[in-house]
Parts: sequence; structure tokens; C-alpha cells
Amino acid sequence: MSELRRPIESGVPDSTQFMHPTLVKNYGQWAWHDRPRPGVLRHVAESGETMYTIKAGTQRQMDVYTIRKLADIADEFCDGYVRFTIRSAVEFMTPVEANVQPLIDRLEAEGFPVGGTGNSVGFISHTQGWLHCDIPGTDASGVVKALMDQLVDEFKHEEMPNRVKITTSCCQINCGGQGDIAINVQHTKPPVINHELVAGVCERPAVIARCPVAAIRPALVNGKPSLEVDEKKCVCCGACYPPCPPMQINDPVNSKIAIWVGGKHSSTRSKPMFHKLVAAGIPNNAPRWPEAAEIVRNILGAYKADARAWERMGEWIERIGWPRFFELTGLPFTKYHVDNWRGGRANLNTSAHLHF
Amino acid sequence: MSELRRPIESGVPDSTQFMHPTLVKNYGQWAWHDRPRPGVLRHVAESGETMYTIKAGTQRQMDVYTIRKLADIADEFCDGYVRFTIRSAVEFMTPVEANVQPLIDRLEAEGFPVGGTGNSVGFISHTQGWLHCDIPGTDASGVVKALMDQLVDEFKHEEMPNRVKITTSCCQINCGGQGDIAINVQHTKPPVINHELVAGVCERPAVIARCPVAAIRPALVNGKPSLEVDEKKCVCCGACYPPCPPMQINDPVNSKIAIWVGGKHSSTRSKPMFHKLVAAGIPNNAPRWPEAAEIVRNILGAYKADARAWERMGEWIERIGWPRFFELTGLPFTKYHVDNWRGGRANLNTSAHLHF
Amino acid sequence: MSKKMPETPLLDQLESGPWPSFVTGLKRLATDEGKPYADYMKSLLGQLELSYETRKGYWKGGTVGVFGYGAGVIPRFSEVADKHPESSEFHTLRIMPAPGFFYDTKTLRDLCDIWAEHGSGLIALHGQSGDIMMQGCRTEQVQQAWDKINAMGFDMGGAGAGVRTAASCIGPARCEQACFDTLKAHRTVINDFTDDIHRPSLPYKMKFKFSGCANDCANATQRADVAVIGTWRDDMQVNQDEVKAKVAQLGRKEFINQVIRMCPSQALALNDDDSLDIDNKSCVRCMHCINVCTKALKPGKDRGIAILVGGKRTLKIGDLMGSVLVPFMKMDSDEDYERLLELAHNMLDFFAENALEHERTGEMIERIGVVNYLEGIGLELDVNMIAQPRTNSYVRTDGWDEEARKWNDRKTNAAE
Amino acid sequence: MSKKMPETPLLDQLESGPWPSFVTGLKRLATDEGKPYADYMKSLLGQLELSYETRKGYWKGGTVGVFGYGAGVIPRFSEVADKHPESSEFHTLRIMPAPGFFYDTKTLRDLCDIWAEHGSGLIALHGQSGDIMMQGCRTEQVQQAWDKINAMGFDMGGAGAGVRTAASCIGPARCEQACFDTLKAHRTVINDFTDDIHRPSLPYKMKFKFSGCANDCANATQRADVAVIGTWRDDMQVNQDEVKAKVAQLGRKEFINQVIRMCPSQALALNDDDSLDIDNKSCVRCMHCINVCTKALKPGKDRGIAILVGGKRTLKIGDLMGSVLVPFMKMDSDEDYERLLELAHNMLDFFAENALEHERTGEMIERIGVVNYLEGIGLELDVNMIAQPRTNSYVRTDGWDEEARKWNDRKTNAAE
Ligand code: SRM
Ligand code: SRM
Ligand code: SRM
Ligand code: SRM
Ligand code: SF4
Ligand code: SF4
Ligand code: SF4
Ligand code: SF4
Ligand code: SF4
Ligand code: SF4
Ligand code: SF4
Ligand code: SF4
Repeated sequence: MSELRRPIESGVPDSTQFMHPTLVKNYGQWAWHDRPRPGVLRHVAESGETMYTIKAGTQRQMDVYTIRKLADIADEFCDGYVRFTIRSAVEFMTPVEANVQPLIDRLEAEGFPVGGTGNSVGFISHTQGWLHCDIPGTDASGVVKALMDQLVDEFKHEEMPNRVKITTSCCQINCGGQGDIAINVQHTKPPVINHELVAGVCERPAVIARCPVAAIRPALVNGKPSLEVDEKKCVCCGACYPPCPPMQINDPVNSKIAIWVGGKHSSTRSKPMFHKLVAAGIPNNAPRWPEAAEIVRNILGAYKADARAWERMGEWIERIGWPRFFELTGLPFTKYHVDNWRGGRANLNTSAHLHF
Repeated sequence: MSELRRPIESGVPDSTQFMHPTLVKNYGQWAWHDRPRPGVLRHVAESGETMYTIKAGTQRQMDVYTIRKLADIADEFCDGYVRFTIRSAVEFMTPVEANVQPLIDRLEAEGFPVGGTGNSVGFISHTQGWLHCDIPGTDASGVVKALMDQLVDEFKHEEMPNRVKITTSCCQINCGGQGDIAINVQHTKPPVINHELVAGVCERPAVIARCPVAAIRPALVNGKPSLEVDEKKCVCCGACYPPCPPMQINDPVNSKIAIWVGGKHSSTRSKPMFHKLVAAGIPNNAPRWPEAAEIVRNILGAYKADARAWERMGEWIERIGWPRFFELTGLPFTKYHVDNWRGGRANLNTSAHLHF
Repeated sequence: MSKKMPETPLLDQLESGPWPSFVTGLKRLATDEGKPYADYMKSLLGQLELSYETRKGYWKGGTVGVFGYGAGVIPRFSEVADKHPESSEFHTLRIMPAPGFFYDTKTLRDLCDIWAEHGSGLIALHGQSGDIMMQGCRTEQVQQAWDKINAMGFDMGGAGAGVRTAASCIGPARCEQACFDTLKAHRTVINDFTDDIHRPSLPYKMKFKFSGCANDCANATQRADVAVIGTWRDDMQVNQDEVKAKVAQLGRKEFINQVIRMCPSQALALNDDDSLDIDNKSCVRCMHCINVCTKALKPGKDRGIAILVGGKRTLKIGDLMGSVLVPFMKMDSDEDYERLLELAHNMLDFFAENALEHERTGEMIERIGVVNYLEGIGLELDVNMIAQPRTNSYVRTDGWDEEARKWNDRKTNAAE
Repeated sequence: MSKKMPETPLLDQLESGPWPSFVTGLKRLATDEGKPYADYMKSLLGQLELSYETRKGYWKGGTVGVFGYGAGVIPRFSEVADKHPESSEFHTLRIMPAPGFFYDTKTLRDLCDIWAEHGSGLIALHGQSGDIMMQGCRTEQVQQAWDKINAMGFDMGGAGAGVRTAASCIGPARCEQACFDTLKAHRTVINDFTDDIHRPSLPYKMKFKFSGCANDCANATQRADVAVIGTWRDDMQVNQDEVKAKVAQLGRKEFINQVIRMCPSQALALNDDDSLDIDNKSCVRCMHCINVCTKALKPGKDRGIAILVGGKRTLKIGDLMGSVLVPFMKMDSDEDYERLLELAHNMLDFFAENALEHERTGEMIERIGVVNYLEGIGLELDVNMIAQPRTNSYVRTDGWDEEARKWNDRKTNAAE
């Protein structure tokens, strides 16, 4: 019986077996790279050998047909090897320069946009959403698709000041991580407690412990042990919901979208940055989220027009200043932008540095 | 009876009456300035008129003879006007270039070092200490005198990368403020409570409220209401001492000197900075504090040798990195340097920016 | 007698437009009549359409696993199984790919075949932590699917309060900036923690990520409890002729703007002959100038890693970034990799013993203080750990002399 | 029959060396036989020598004042009056000088004469807050001394929980960088708060400081509850010929290093013809390039002030810097100065009503939140107030639309 088969606890496999021989041969011996055109990298090894990488977008959530199609292409042009990037783009590598254009043509023909290299808008980092997660306030695949449809030209061209890393997260937990632009769910009302369920499913001390502002108290409701939320304190973070599904935070109207900018993981030039809230109260308008997409395009447009070469979104804004960011994008500045969480003072302007 | 005379609540007098006519005439019309030599400023007005300022050091705590001597000099060279700077240096101003050298000679002859302009070490900001304050852990006038004796050449010459603002504070309250270098008292043991006195003089709730770490509790000692200190919690800040003198924090041995660097008030280039702890445990060695002076000279020497033009102390260290600062000065780096106060995380290196 | 395709007017709007459509993929599966997943996916589409209509999710968790392991399957049971019964169970198997996400096409096809047989036919390459997510599996199929995947040489990824699937940048396999072997480090560490991945019993999750340089293509600093990042200690390598070529290409003013002016530590100056004056002592190894001048500049030769600890996302106290705990370790020999592994174990053990429930490493450090954490895992203080020393006087320093002596002794020993 | 000079072997060691010695000054007074202060200062020297010997201070506070005022005298009673009886009382009168610390010599001499008659002969020019500190006075002499000083046209400074003596940089009197009249602003504000200076009844102290530009020679940002700092809104003034002269003087490389590379906002570029390319939109008005090129660059012509609030030193939560509350106000007409005064009153009133005991403005804002403070004093939000927007999602935003509308209305109104 397969039920009794002990797993082979093999961990991760050795990558070498899956690497193109040119990579194996020049492992650790790469000398420099450039980008002959958007979507294409050329890495040259100390040995003089060259590897071309053609990068294309995918939908990440792939049906087996899509994956098999990618495999077909890899067989035809890349000696049967392919890889995916950390952002779920697909990379085809070939040492044969003559393969590059046909490969691009083929990918485009099959509906995989070629791009995402250098100073382009990369593929949006993707989370689970309504398709799979148990706590989402919105979908992820849909948001990503709707946005990438609008940003595909920016994916295919390298016309941004620097790389643009966009992320989405379908709840405030933020599995999508920090981004130059992040499109995240932001709840705007305290959870509505389903008291019927609390008694049954919730470990009350655990959920009380999760609340960052101690807004949850044990309570007797209709004679049964339940919970209550201090609505004055609650910051609508949704942290109580995963451990206690009766704390219903998701709401078709009050779970909104917020947009954040200027997150940065790299330590390149500036230190890594967290993304900063710029717009909230945006309707969770499935299936194409036009209001959110509009703001994203607006921000990207301002960045593209105004930032300097190599400035990431957050660095650009630091240079031009937040006043100018709000001016250029026309986004309203509100009291919600002013940090009032622990240590929020660090986000005040404690200097005479001013932007006019 | 004078006791019944109502004060004339006149506030601050109009400065114009005390200003040299050349200043009054060119008020708000200055065009540019330079420094013909250390200790001398030349300000040129739009009108073409020129004002020379000759700056000299004082002891701040001046006897009437010293002040009268300064007045004599001002009468002789400056038409009877003189001013003091925000750091208690004295400034003699004259529109007559021919007065400059004789004035310098006279000041030097009378024992007032001329300098403190531009990229020199300015006069040390001064607090009260044993001469007048009710809570000092050390003297201020003595520390300042002992240090300035050693730094007088740096006061008279402009050989530092930028201005150096040194401060002293005779207790942790820090009336001397932030400095490129700050020489401050740092207590190293919790207060020893004089229980006899507590009952008599101390408002217990007030002192309990002052403690930043809630280390003070009401207690009954020998049957009388007193206080006790949780020595595990106490951070030896001395904040309980001013409201409650029986909380004896000052100690001839355990009240030490600490040295801080990189404070900066200006918003010039970098935003204003707080000074950072670099050395502690230094004996409070009156009357000349040789150990503290030695460390100050060491730090100044490293800064002078290594920093670039216009870099303030803190900016220099930010560029070269703290590892190199400790290397160049040979000062030990300890766990006490690592911030563990509220928000201390902000002082960790949250990046891959490294200095080797 | 196959199930009818549900009406999906909302989802259908996600089929137009130039970007590859997941809806088209789902429909392709749903309409692949005769395949075990066809009705399954019709039902799934129905539920998803409902979510789009009502703007609510309908999955809940539960307990599903494979024999021998305590984690790796993300169980999903539908709350609307009455309306969409076939997809009432839609679990995900998290499978760890080879470091660097490399595949040959046979492997990809084999995975597809397994998933066409036992699952929904829907695979995500990859999850944000780096797993192959085989999405959509009925409880009864989970073990069989797993057995086949496992037999292929793949193992299950992390979930729950254990060590999680790691991620690494492509590193030396194709990147000239890699200062250590990210793929080897990834494999060395993760394959020694399989027990903690598969039988989670930590206070909360623990993630490792490996980036070959400060560009941090693996997002390690902010998204891993333990971020391993390549760096170098000696001077960067310069080819002044290529520098001059770059100056010529960009023009002087623009070269100054893009390179000199953007260096975060003002370590670069342009000589009057258009060669570069590099102050390697000030350089913070940020990679910027190297990125701009890929032919002219390179990391130095004395390479290794820095380790940053404590990164995580939002829950409980707000996002935390990792912070430097180890500024440099050589990563040349196998022994070096073993030392990294040993350190990783120390970190895990300390975390296991000292973290509160549902507390990440970063939060634990925030609570106990980084100095105590260092002592706990047996690491020494280093100045690179801090952005700056304390700015407040709220500290009891009566052990100063003793601590100063320790430092001085270390320095003397190091010098000997 | 005068008192014997005490032995001061420790203090004597502070008489040598090139810097002016306060000990020599004290001895000069102590040995000025026949003067009322001679024995007083002998006794003081004895007590001070004791402090140097034992490394302890021997003063305690008490209550001493002048008729009509509740503060301004710092009372000092000796704890070692048994050994040093003449100096058992050694109070200080804090007297506010003219803004900018200007004197004519007659005034200085008159002050000296008063202090020779009624005090110790020891005067500090000036205290860290900016007072003339007439140091060392017996209780019985305080009122007489004060009457004479007051008659000269001087008033008492602050102490205790009230408005404190202010400080201002020399500003337009001699500095080409001054963007407003620091001396006028100082006088306008302070002279309207005399009641709060002289009869302190606030929760704690409140300080104003005035600096004419971002160089902040008055240390306002960090040492004042309300810091008024000059700045400008339009483009800075440039003389390109002087720029070229400066480039020639320093050399190109060094000019780039000292000016271009050091601009905090990368607002400067050097054109190939050695003229300066200034991006005034990025410039943060930091003054650096202007400081370096005093002849070539100047602040713009549309000048005014920014107001930073909340600076203070260490007590209770660690040092606080002021932060921007008002990014720009014109400061040309008398009405402008009146508006500043009105705002200062609002700040004081709000502080008086809302701060806890012994809480400074900065701590109060920290506790109640800057947005509430703004509302309290009737100021509008401005983006320059923040270094960056919030980085955490812990906020209830259900009033978003309303707040957005407010902002948009303001912008529309401003545009009209
Ligand atoms: C393939 C990939 C690594 C992998 O193992 O999968 C990768 C590959 C390269 N990155 Fe990256 N980066 C990859 C994700 C990242 C990420 C993480 C992410 O995207 O989620 C980051 C950090 C993002 C952030 O800071 O938020 C990242 C920050 C960089 C940077 C620093 C950019 C900056 O200025 O901040 C560079 C340097 C550069 O641009 O020259 C870089 C440079 C590179 C180079 C040029 C390195 C090299 O010499 O080969 C590679 C070519 C990139 C290209 O397509 O132009 N890569 N790179 C990842 C591609 C993701 C994608 O599909 O777009
Ligand atoms: C006279 C004085 C103002 C007063 O009203 O008393 C003053 C006067 C000038 N300052 Fe200042 N500063 C004076 C205290 C300060 C202070 C506060 C202090 O010393 O406690 C600071 C802030 C200190 C800090 O950041 O911690 C200060 C930061 C500056 C700066 C910015 C320096 C920097 O790079 O950070 C400049 C700009 C410069 O150096 O060109 C400056 C420039 C100047 C100029 C050049 C302004 C001008 O164009 O006339 C003046 C000549 C200074 C000289 O002696 O070289 N002044 N200056 C103060 C002299 C104090 C002294 O005796 O040395
Ligand atoms: C699947 C995935 C998103 C995706 O579509 O790619 C995901 C999905 C979930 N994450 Fe995540 N996280 C995923 C990567 C991340 C990342 C990114 C990373 O690893 O680089 C983060 C941010 C980094 C971090 O670890 O902090 C992340 C931070 C969280 C957190 C917040 C942890 C925190 O300390 O703040 C939670 C909440 C929790 O664990 O209680 C969470 C919880 C969850 C749960 C288990 C929700 C829950 O509590 O029930 C989600 C299950 C969804 C599902 O049905 O599959 N997920 N999660 C990613 C894992 C796939 C994989 O194995 O490759
Ligand atoms: C005299 C003076 C030092 C000097 O020698 O120059 C001084 C002396 C004292 N300060 Fe101060 N402070 C003096 C300027 C400052 C400054 C600097 C400034 O104003 O720019 C500061 C830092 C800025 C600030 O306000 O935070 C300062 C921050 C303090 C504090 C801490 C306040 C805080 O909120 O952290 C205290 C403690 C208190 O008020 O409870 C304090 C308290 C004291 C007391 C009253 C000690 C006490 O509680 O008994 C000292 C009286 C000494 C005496 O016998 O004369 N002093 N004090 C300065 C006032 C002279 C003058 O009026 O010109
Ligand atoms: S962001 Fe939230 S809803 Fe989305 S996958 Fe992560 S945990 Fe689930
Ligand atoms: S939503 Fe967040 S703040 Fe509100 S009760 Fe739940 S855990 Fe607490
Ligand atoms: S620093 Fe402390 S001891 Fe010195 S004058 Fe200020 S309050 Fe008094
Ligand atoms: S010294 Fe400071 S920490 Fe210690 S008891 Fe007194 S107030 Fe509290
Ligand atoms: S992190 Fe560095 S080494 Fe790794 S892929 Fe990115 S650039 Fe290359
Ligand atoms: S790597 Fe970064 S810090 Fe080092 S010289 Fe280049 S740009 Fe400057
Ligand atoms: S703050 Fe500015 S205006 Fe005032 S003296 Fe200093 S440089 Fe001049
Ligand atoms: S004033 Fe400061 S910010 Fe503005 S251009 Fe000059 S150096 Fe740059």
C-alpha cells in the first residue's frame, strides 16, 4: 500500500543535472553581461563562451498544456533546458546567437510576451487569492492579469529609469512582499464576529494574542463564551482572522485596495526600503480593478517621465521629495499617510530639508 | 521700598541700539563673506561696505575684570560695540581693515585666543557643573578649560575638515546639547537612596513618574514610607535625582564620563543627527580629566587626518563606516554600543552595506 | 456524461488582453473532457466565478498530509461545496525545486503527467517562497501524487511552524556578480534541515534565502529569517580602459551623474583623465557602480558572505528587515559551507528554545535584544552589525572595562 | 579683617595653559580685597575646591525670587555652609540679552558695576539657552540687583515650567544667508510671552529658537520646542561666472567632490563648460553648496520660514528632534510676524491644556499623534511634514474618501 511508503527525504535536488551544459561548464566563471535588446541577456564567460537568455512572461498559475508548450520550445531551441525566475518569468537559454530571434518570435507567437529584463516593468509577484487561499480579501491572479495586460508594453521595453518590481497581496499579511509598487488589500472596518462559530472553532487565547493592539477581549455573548472587539482600538489588520475564521474581516465593500510605493529589497545604492502607503480606499473592483490599475499607471507614468537613470521608485521619490510625488501624481495626501504606529516618529521630517 | 517695585516687563531689548552702525546700515543687505585668516570673517554688503569680525575665545564664566577688559578693547577698536556668539565666543567687529591685525595682537596679548571660525574647533559649549548646578556629576568649567588648553591650536587654525562643535554636560540631562563630540557624565550604578531624607523632601509619585523604565517603587523602609529601585531595570539615567535629591545618583567613582560623537544640529547636507556613544567608563578625573581629553584628541586626530573637506564628524563616520571609526581610533566596541532602548532596531544595519 | 461548463461572465473578462491568461488555462483544463480533472476544474471555475461575483473567498483549511510528514500539503476545503461539489477539496502540494529553479523538459513533462493524473492539472511555478505548487488535489489522491513526485527525486516543501522552502538567486550558474555559490549553500543548508521542514515543531516558521550579492535578487534581506548575501572584503576589480570607454559612451556629465553622484558612500571620484578613483575603504559593496559598468568593474577576489537575520512581513509588529549578524565569512571550501550549516543549526536551535509561540526570529530578537541573541548562538559582536551606536544614555555601563577588555583581547588575538 | 584665601591646589591646576582661566577670574575677585564680593568668592573657591577633591557637587535648590515674578532666579544654597559660610547662598539671575547677543560697552560696564555691588562679580555670557547669567547673589541682594538691571532695560529670563529665554542667530545683522529677520521674530514672539516667562504655569518648559537658514546656527531643531528656520521657495540665485571661478580654484575633480557629490539630493550637476546645472525641484535647501560657494550661490528671493516642533534633550524617552509642522510662511510684512505670533500662541495654549505634567511639546505630540496636534492648533497637513508616509498597514482608513476630498478641495481652492 502506497499509504505506508516512507518518503525519501531527499531535500532539494542537485541543480547541475538540470542546467544547460554551457552553464555547467562556465559555472562561476562569468565575466560580464549586457542586454542586446529588451528581453535578452548576453552573459559572456571568462572562457569567451556566451549564453543568451530570452525571458518571457507567464501566468504563473499554469495548466499542464502551458507548461508542456514551454517544454516544447525549450526542446526546440535550448537543448531541453529551461528555468524560471524568482518572479515566475520563464528563461530560455541558448549559447547559439542564431536561436535568439526565432525563439523570441516563437514565444510571442505562442502568447508569451518577451521582456522583463533590465529597466523594464517585471512580472508582478503573485499570491494565491480566491483561487486557493483561505483568507484572501481579493484575487491575485486576476489582479496580476488585469495589470499586466495594461503594462505589457512596459514589460517588453526597457524604458523605465530602473527595474520596476510590482507586487500584489490579497490580504494584509503581504505574502507578495515589498515592491516598487504594491497593490494590497486594506481592510477598513473591524472584523464582524460570527459568535455562533467562535465557541466551536476558535482558540480564544491564541486569537487574543495575535492582535497587535490588544483590541480583542473575551466576552459572553448570548450566554456563550465569545470575543468582542474594541472598535476604537482596532486597526483593521486582519491578523485575528487566520487563527479565528469567525472574526470575519473580509467584506465585499469594506475590504479595499491600497497602493504602496518605494519598497526595495536590494541593497544597491540605498539601503533596502519598505514600501510606503500612497493611496487607499480603492474599490476591490473585480474582475479588472480599473481604479487600482489607473493609479498604478499614473504612478508609473510619473516615475518614467521624471526619474533619472538607475533610480528605483523609492530613490526617485526621496530625491524629488514626497511633496512633489503627490503633486506629480495628483494623489491626495491625508492624515492616514502620517505614520502613527510604533516608532512612527522616525517617519517625520526631523530636519529643515524641504521640497518646494 | 524696592521690595514693592513692580518689574518693567520689557522683554528683550531692541538689538539695533547695540549694533555697530555699519551693521545697522547694511542690515539684511549682506552679499557674501569669506575668511581672510582664521579667526577673521569678512562680510561684504551689497553696498560694498565691509565688516571684519575678529573672533576670540573666552572662559564664559567671566569675572567683571575680564568683561571690562573686553569692553576696553571694543572701545579702542570697534567704536564701543561687541557681541558674543551662541557658543560664548566674543566677536569684535570693525569696518576698518587696518584695525584687524592690531586687534588680533591685542586680544592675543590679553590672553584671548583668536580663532574659532570656519573649519576650526570652536569653543566648547559650557554648562554649570559644580560651580552652580544642584545635580552635577562633574564640573563643566574645568572640563572645558582642561580641554581647550589642549585644543587651542585647533581653535586658532582652520585645519579641520569642517567646523567641530564640542559640548560638555555635567549630567545626563545634557544641557550642553548634541555635539560633534560630547563629553558627558554617565552614571554607572543605580541611585543609592537616602531613606532618611525621602520622607522629608520627596514627592514620591512625582519621582516614580520620572523614571523612564519604571524601576522605582514605593516601599516601607524601617517603617517609614520610602522608595526602592529595581536594580535590574535601572538604566542609571539620574532622572530621579532632580525631583528627589535623596536618590543619590552622583558618586565620585561610579559617575563616569562618556564620550559621544557625530551629533549635528545643522540641516546642512545631511539631516540633523544625534550624537552616538563611543566611549564610556572614563574616570571623572578632576582637575584636568586627562583620560577624557586623550580620547577627544584621539578622535579629533582621526577625523582631521581622514575626513574630507566639509564632512562633519558624523558624516565622515557614516561614509567610512563605524568599523573603520573604531579601527582608526582604536576604541573598543562593546555590547553597550548596541542600542537596546525603544526603537533601537533602527540603529541596526538592515542592509548588505558593509565596510571592510 | 460530463458536467456542464459553468457560466463565468466575470472571469471571461480576464481572457482578453495580451498577457497569458490563467482563466484560459483553467478553461482549457475544464473543457479537456475525459480527463480526470475536467469536471474538477469546471467546479473550481464555478466557485471562483462566485468569488468574483461576491468578492469573497470560499476556502477553509483543515488537515491533510502524507505519510511520514507533518507538513507540505496546504489543505483547502470549499465552503460552497453544496454549489460546487467536485472541487470541494482542492489541496496544494508544495514541492521544492532544484535551487535556481532549473529544469530539464523531461522533468517538467513528468510533473505535468503526474498532475494530469492525480491533480487538477494546475501548477504554479513558483510560489513566493520558491515552491513548485501542485495546486488542486483531492484528499484521496494526495498520497499517490506525492509518491510519484518523490520518486522523481523531489521532496516536499515547508508549511506551518517549521523550516520553510528556501530560495536562491541563479548565482554562479549564470551571474558574474555571484560572490559565493548560492546554489550549493542553499542545498547544503536545506538538505540538512529536512526534518525541520517535514515535521514542523518550531515556535513559528523559519526561512532561509541566498543572494549572491547585494543586488539581492532572492529578496533575502526582507523576506527571510536568515538571509545569506554575497560580498567581498578586498578592493573591487577595475579595468580602467573599460571605465574610460564607459565615460566616453555616457559622456562625462552623465557618467558623473549615474556613477559618481549615485554612489551611496561617496567612494568614487572621476580623475581628470577619465579613470576612476575608488576609495575601497568607504565603499559599502552596494554593487551600483558594478551594475552600471559591467565590463569595467567587478567585486573583489576575497569573496564570501554576510548573514542578515530577522526579516519578515507584517504580522504583529509591522515589517522587519533582516540586520547584519555576520559581516563576513569565507565560502570557498566545503568546510566553509559546513560552518555556515553549523551556524544555521545554532540559529534554529536557539529559535526553537527561546521564541514565543507564533514569534519569528526577528520578533524574538526585538524582544530579547540582539546582544543576547548573539551570545545565545555563540557569535561575536561586530561593528558592521550596527548602523550606528546608541544615541541615548539609557544603559547601565558598569561592566564597561570588562567588555572593553574582551574586545581588545579579540583584536590582539586576531592580530597575532 | 578679610578672610584668608583658601588653599586650592586642585583648582590651581586650571590656571596654567593657554585658554582663559575661570579660576584666575574667580581668584581675581576673591583677592579684590575690600570689595563686597571678595570674601564671598573666597568661600566659593573653598567649596569648589571641595567639589574637585570629593568629586561631588554641594548645591541644593530652594525658593528665591523677585517681586512680581515667579521665575528667573535660580536659587542655590550650599550643603557645606558650615565649612564655607559666606557663599551659603549663591543664586543666579537669568537676564535676557538683546537678540543676537549685541552689546555696547556702556551696557556691559553697567552690568559689571551692578554685579560688583550686589553680586559675586561673576557673569556668564551666556547660558546655553541664551541668558546673561548673573551668577552668585545672596538672597537679600537679589531684588536690588534686579531693580537696577531691570531699570537698564533688561528683563528676566525663563526658568521652571514656563516659556524660556529664546535664542536667535545673528541673522540679517551680519549674515548674507538669513532668509528672515531672526532678531525681529525673536523679539516679536518673546516680548509677547513675558507673562508666561515670568509666571510659569505650563506643564513644563517651552523654548523658541530662531535660525536664519538651514545651517541652524541657533541649534533650533534639536534644542527648541519651537524652531523657526529660514528657507526659500523659488530657485536659488546663481552667478555662473563665480561658479566657474570656484571650479577653477578647486579644480574640477575637487569641485565635483566637494559640491556635486555632497549635495544630499543629487540636485547638482556640473556642465561640461564648468557651469552649474541646478535642479531646484530636488534641492532641499540644505545650504551646503551655498556655504561652499559664498560668492556664486545664494538662497532664492522668495524667502520665509519653516517651523519645526518638538525638539528637546534626553529626559524620559531620549532625545527628540523637532519635526516640520509648517514648511513655509512668508515673513516679510509686520502682519507676517503677527501670524507667527498667533501660531506661537496657539502652540502654547494647546500645550498648556493638553500636556501632562513634566511633558515637553515633543513628548506630548509623540503621545497624542502629530495629526491630532495639528488639528488642535488649527494647522493643515502638509507633505513636507513627513520624511515618508507610513510603511505599515496598521491603520483604520474608513474615512479615506472624506480625507481625500478635504485635500482635493484645499488644492482646488489654492489653485483658484
Ligand atoms: C533572474 C533573476 C534571478 C533569479 O535567480 O531568478 C535576476 C537576474 C538578474 N538580476 Fe536581479 N534577478 C532577479 C530578481 C531580482 C530581484 C527580486 C525580485 O524581482 O523579486 C531583485 C530585488 C528587487 C528589489 O530590490 O526590490 C533584483 C535586483 C537586481 C538588481 C538591483 C536593482 C536595483 O538597482 O535596486 C540588479 C542590478 C542591475 O539592475 O544591474 C540585478 C541584476 C540582475 C542581473 C543583471 C544579474 C546578472 O549580472 O546576471 C540578472 C539579469 C536580470 C535581467 O533580467 O535584466 N537584479 N533582481 C531574477 C529575475 C526576476 C524577474 O523575473 O524579473
Ligand atoms: C556667530 C554664529 C552665530 C551667532 O549668532 O552666534 C555663527 C556664525 C556663522 N555661521 Fe554658524 N554660527 C554660530 C554657531 C553655529 C552653530 C551652533 C553652535 O555652534 O552651537 C551651528 C550648528 C552646529 C551643529 O550643526 O551642530 C552652526 C552651523 C553652521 C554651518 C553648518 C556647518 C555644517 O556644515 O554642518 C555653517 C555653514 C558653513 O560652515 O559655511 C555656518 C556658517 C556660519 C557663517 C559662515 C554664516 C555667515 O555667512 O556669516 C558665520 C560665520 C561663522 C564662523 O565663525 O566661521 N554655521 N553655526 C555662531 C558662532 C558660534 C561659535 O562661537 O563658534
Ligand atoms: C503560497 C504563498 C503565496 C503564493 O501564492 O506564492 C503563500 C500563501 C500563504 N501564506 Fe504566505 N505564502 C507564500 C509566501 C510568503 C512570503 C514570501 C516569501 O517566502 O518570500 C511571505 C513573506 C515573508 C515572510 O515569511 O515573512 C509570506 C508571509 C506570510 C505570513 C506572514 C508572516 C509574518 O511573520 O508576518 C503568513 C501568516 C502566518 O504564517 O501566520 C502567511 C500565511 C500564508 C497562508 C498559509 C495563509 C494562512 O495563514 O492560511 C497562505 C496559504 C495560501 C494557500 O492557500 O496556498 N504568509 N508568505 C507563498 C508560499 C508558496 C511557496 O511555498 O513557495
Ligand atoms: C544654566 C544652563 C546650563 C548652562 O550653564 O548654560 C542649564 C542649567 C540647568 N538645566 Fe538645562 N540649562 C541650560 C540650558 C539647557 C539646554 C540648552 C538650550 O536651552 O538650548 C537644554 C537642552 C534643550 C532642552 O530644553 O531640552 C537643557 C535641558 C535641561 C533639561 C532637560 C529637559 C528635557 O526635556 O529633556 C533639564 C531637566 C528639567 O528641566 O527637569 C534641565 C535643568 C537644568 C537645571 C535647572 C537643573 C535642575 O533641574 O536643577 C540646571 C540649573 C543649573 C544652574 O544651577 O544654573 N535642563 N538645559 C542653561 C540655561 C542657561 C540660560 O538660561 O541660558
Ligand atoms: S497575501 Fe494573504 S490572502 Fe494572499 S496568499 Fe498570502 S495569506 Fe493568502
Ligand atoms: S483586525 Fe487586527 S486590530 Fe482588529 S481586532 Fe483583529 S487583530 Fe486586532
Ligand atoms: S547638564 Fe546637568 S548638571 Fe550640568 S547644568 Fe545641566 S542639569 Fe546641571
Ligand atoms: S536612575 Fe533613572 S532608571 Fe534608575 S531609578 Fe532613577 S530614574 Fe529610574
Ligand atoms: S543577487 Fe547578485 S549574484 Fe545573484 S543573480 Fe542577482 S546580481 Fe547575480
Ligand atoms: S559598490 Fe556601491 S558603494 Fe562601492 S564604490 Fe560602487 S557604488 Fe560606491
Ligand atoms: S543660521 Fe544661517 S542665517 Fe543664521 S547665522 Fe547661521 S548661516 Fe547665517
Ligand atoms: S542647497 Fe543643498 S540640496 Fe540644494 S542644491 Fe545645494 S547642496 Fe543640494
